[in-house]
Amino acid sequence: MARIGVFVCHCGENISATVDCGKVAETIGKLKHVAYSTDYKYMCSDPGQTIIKDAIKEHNLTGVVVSACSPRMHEPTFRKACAEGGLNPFLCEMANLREHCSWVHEKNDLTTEKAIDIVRSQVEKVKLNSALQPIKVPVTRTALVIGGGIAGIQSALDIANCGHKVVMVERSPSIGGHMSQLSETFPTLDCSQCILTPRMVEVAQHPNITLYTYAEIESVEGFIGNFKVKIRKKAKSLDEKICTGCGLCTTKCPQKKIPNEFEQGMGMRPAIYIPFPQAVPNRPVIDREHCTYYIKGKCKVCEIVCPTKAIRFDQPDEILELEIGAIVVSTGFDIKHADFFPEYGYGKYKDIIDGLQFERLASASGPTTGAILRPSDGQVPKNIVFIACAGSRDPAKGIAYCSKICCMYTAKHAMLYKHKVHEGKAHVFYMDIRSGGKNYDEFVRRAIEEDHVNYIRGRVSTIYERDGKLIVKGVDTLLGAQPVEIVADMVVLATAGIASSGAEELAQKLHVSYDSHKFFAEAHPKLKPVETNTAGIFLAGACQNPKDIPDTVSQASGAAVKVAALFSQSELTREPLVAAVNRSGPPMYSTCVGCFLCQSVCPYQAIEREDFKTRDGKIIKTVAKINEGLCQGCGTCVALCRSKSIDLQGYSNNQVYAEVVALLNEY
Amino acid sequence: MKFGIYPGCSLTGSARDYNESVFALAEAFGLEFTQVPDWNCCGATAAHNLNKELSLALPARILALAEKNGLEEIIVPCAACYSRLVVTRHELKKDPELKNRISEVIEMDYRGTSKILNVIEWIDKYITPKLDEKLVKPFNYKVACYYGCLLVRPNKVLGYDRAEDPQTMDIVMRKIGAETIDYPSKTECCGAGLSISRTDIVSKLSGKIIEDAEHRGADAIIVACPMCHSNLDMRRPDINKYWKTDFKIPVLFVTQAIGLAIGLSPEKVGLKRHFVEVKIS
Amino acid sequence: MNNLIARAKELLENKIVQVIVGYEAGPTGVARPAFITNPAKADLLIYDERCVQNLAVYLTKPEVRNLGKMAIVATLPVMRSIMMLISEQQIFADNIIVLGVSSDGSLLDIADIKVMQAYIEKSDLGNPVKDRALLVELNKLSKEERFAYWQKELSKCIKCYACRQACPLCYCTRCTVEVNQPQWIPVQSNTHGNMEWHILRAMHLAGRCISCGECGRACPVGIPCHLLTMQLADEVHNYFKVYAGTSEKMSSVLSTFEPNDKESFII
Amino acid sequence: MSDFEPKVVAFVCNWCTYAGADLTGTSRIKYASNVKIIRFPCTGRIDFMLLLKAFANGADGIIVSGCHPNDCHYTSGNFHAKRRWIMFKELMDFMGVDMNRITFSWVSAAEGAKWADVVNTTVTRLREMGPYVSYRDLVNKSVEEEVKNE
Repeated sequence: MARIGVFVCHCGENISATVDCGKVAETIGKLKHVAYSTDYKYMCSDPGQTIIKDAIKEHNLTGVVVSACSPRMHEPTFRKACAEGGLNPFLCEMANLREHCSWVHEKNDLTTEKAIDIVRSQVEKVKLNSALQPIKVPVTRTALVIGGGIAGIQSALDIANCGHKVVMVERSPSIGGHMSQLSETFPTLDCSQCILTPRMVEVAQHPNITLYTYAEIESVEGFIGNFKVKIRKKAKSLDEKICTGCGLCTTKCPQKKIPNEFEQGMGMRPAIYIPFPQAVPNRPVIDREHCTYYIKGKCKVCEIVCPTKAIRFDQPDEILELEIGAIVVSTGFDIKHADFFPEYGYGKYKDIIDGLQFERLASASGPTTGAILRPSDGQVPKNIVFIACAGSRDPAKGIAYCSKICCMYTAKHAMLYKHKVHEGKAHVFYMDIRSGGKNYDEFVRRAIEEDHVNYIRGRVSTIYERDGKLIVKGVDTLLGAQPVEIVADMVVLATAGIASSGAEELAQKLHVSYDSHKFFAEAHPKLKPVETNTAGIFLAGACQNPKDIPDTVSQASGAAVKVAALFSQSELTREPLVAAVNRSGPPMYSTCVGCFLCQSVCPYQAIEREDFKTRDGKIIKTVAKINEGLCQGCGTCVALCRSKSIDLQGYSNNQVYAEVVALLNEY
Repeated sequence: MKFGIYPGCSLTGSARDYNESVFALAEAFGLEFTQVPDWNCCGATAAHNLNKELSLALPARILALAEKNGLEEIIVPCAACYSRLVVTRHELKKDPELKNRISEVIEMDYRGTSKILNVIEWIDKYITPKLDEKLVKPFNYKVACYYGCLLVRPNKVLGYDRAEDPQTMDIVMRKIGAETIDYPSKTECCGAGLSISRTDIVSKLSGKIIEDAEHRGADAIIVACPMCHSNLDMRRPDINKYWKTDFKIPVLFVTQAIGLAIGLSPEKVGLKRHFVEVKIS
Repeated sequence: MNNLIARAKELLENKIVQVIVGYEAGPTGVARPAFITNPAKADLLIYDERCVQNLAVYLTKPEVRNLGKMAIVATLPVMRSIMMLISEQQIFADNIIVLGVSSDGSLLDIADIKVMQAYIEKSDLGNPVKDRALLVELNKLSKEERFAYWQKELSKCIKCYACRQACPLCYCTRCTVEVNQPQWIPVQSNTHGNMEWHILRAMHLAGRCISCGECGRACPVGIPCHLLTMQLADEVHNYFKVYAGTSEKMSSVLSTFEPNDKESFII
Repeated sequence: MSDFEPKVVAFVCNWCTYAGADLTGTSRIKYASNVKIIRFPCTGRIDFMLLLKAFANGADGIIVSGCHPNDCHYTSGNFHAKRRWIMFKELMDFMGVDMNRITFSWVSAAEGAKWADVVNTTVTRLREMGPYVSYRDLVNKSVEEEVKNE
């Protein structure tokens, strides 16, 4: 027999000015099953809460309706008060008399009547509430970091330094990512390698970090705290334990004409290679696609020269299965290349390069050891044009977003050029200069004022070659849209940052949503920028959208904290407002008929299959089962289920039905 | 298969050379045309500046006539006519209500079933496959392929070739033995219809196109549009006067070049009608 | 038909299947479902214009299932039902052999699901012609006239649930009408309750109905209740450009979405 | 009829429209008191049968409202709801149930003013339409039918 207590709050005069609170309490008090009904000036105050706690004990209440403000405001407050009064907190409901009644209506009888209706519907609802216990989910305290760029490195180190195990997976042969390709970094112009390589080494040596390079994610199953991840370790074709990384094989490999990925195609590498001298791990891999042995069946020069006999041509890929508690996705970004731009010659002009290629040219470890030389003939360009927003902010090219980093690195490029080629002329075409960030605008001003970089506000319509020079045709919108023509030796396009290749496939494996540009989607653009909509999977860095290094590192640390917080307890506690598929004894087991249409509506992949079997293992029936760890309680499956076999705690069919009836009928 | 041809005004007037070369090619390859009966003006550049419905009704009538006469494909050698016909088909396809209105205006049922081919599409489909066997006199010249504006733009509507640095004509020319140069002026404006009213502007713009071709060592400019041809060829004296130059580079229709390569006589493909002399070695 | 009998015999004799689900002539000459397990009895099978029932309804019935692997005489609606049942994981493609029959009664060679899919895809998937005409007529009426029409029709309903039993896709072991916590549908047969039942049924078949019309045929009091689900089948095609039962991988219209689904009534 | 006040039930999601209605309150924007709100976690949770139940229990009109497309707290509940309402609306139209009695809307947590507007427009429209006699008659008649049968 239900014994409901109703507590009507005046909220000072916020409610009582238009609603006759006394009358509400009195009318509701006459309802069947209402054991106690009262009104009070400030229900949320300490004495107010005491009234509730005392009444729970005194009247042996089985449910409480606090008729006050919005539950979005004070539901946690009153649920806590009920718990302190000895009542299960989920047996407390709120009737919203302030935001939805007293504040939006005039003072009259109708308003008070509406208030009574609202309270009554909550009384009817709370009668059907069940005492719920928070859900406990065990947590495996090992994190997986996907991608070994600066974002992944930062996250992995932060998590590992909190004392948790980390597995890092990187698909290329070395960690380091794009940052390892950069020459110098804005706005301080410190050498990228100098600040990055110590961290790469730290990752390799950290006792809590297991590093798998040349490896990819095969599949991900499970849920927060309990992921089961399969990793494919691609065959490096050598025994890493024996290999000393002497590099002799890489110098003797007869195949030397493979475009070097690390040098953005501006240099060549052999088929057995270490991507760059500071690579971590500093061990070569054989690129089977280009290796003569794998193509023609003979060669094996590397095997012959290897002093430790570490080459293993028949090494297979290896699949590892790991138990993981949380995942940080830090797969980074790619950039569009010059061939994306019809108006700039579809990539046919050698001296039109992209920003990353310029980084390699400017890098002391690059193909020109830091000299700015144009690719076509190795001459020092006397006149260089930088084009910002190449592809970005251009809906016609399908990329409406700002790539964020280009304004800054273009200023840096122009500056680096001027520092190296003093007599040279640098021009920058830009749409707007977006230099928000600590010391960023000062940096751009320095390029313009101290290094005399010629900034032209306008777009470049076309570039073509004539007599070995690049004719850059653009417009200067600050000079009344005057056409500008620059005869350049080299052009650098600050091309749009795009999602890393394979991002879509990975997102699908992780069941994480992504936007139309294949960037991973955050759970909330402002308040949950690090979380994804799949609990336990977090984002770091440019896999979410193009970001500079400081932003990437900050977010990576943010993601690490989320993981550390999750790992701070051995069990995870969740609100029990989740869906459940009913169960009964044999032979029914459940009224669920196993059509699994609910599976496709669930945004969280929370619906699993459960088989009921005979003793000899024959399947009698397969029905749906909600994974409480994943369910977020939206209830879309509940409304879809034809046989009404799924119900949602806190918003059960019975409860909402009772609410509708109670709102419309006086008793 | 019954082909239609829509000659438009220029092929029967100022671009008879073009017309002759198209028919000469067709004859050489055993292809027959039926002229769209009772055809009218495509509206060209004038109509769509004045009245949108008129600019759609004129080409729609041509297309409806083609459909009515069972012409599944019509070749439209003039790039301007081609553009108007394709744009009309596009506009009427996306707006059924407009289509009905236009059908009422032209008092004919327009369905949009006839396929519209520009001259290069036609060559690609019917000439190229048999070109090798007929090639007797490879066109051993360095050529600048000039596409002009209407053959490839608006790219979203035409969906033909690349908007910047188109390639289809280059590919055809290479097939008959020509060397095509990297030519950034391919789609620059020739001045088009300003030919009559502002010859000075045409002289300036077309002059740049010619200069670029000569500068890059081309022996000839190849075109597929009668307007481009008349501006680059007929206006040559004005151009040379404007720029104080003496450009001598000839301008050939792509059909003329192919005709020569398969051994047709210069007269047969209308070369004698040009203003700038075409010297054949 | 002889082909059908021969094929049925062969399947039973070679123990490829244990039961053939088809039609036979009843004592009064009316076609009725036949469940043939003995090859000698395969001669009883008929297929002609009398055979209109959607036999797919038996595929999910435990009594039939327990007989073992089956072959089923399948017209287009049956094939589409089979697709739906596979996509909703009620039956498995490996457990069933489809003895397809074309509209002129000849035996089709349906080797596997892919062949069946190809056959379905090239068929007319709209509602049956006579029902199309009825729908057009009803849609011409005013809202009030339609309300009155359905009230009149539905007042006849005796809640026997034959419409549900006859439908191959109403395979739930517990129907919403049997839920009494809360009592979604009034137990009694009265116009209001009948109407809610038919709304519920139509909504549960939205995007799933394959337009066989079996529900309407089964109704003992002649309510054209199939028009409700057929109207929705039309709307499903209007809005989402799909027909139900065309692929084994099909996901139901109401359990999927496209972000740019168009509607004009949400403000 | 002139002093007829329709009973309106609003089925709203917790994250957008419920919060939006909270904002209407905090902004002290006044609207008709005819409407009473039922909170759901998501529009995806709203069972079409509940709408019928509201009519059967005497509602003259209904508002169904949730997050704008792409704004769903659960990413896709509102998209599923949208499809459900498309089907429901077409079925109701076909059966002659007056869909002018149901307002479907997207009201975000920031659209306090829009919520007031949605309510007021709906209530004004329903005042003109009068009580939903035809549906209620159906229920009443059904009760009579039963009495007769018994």
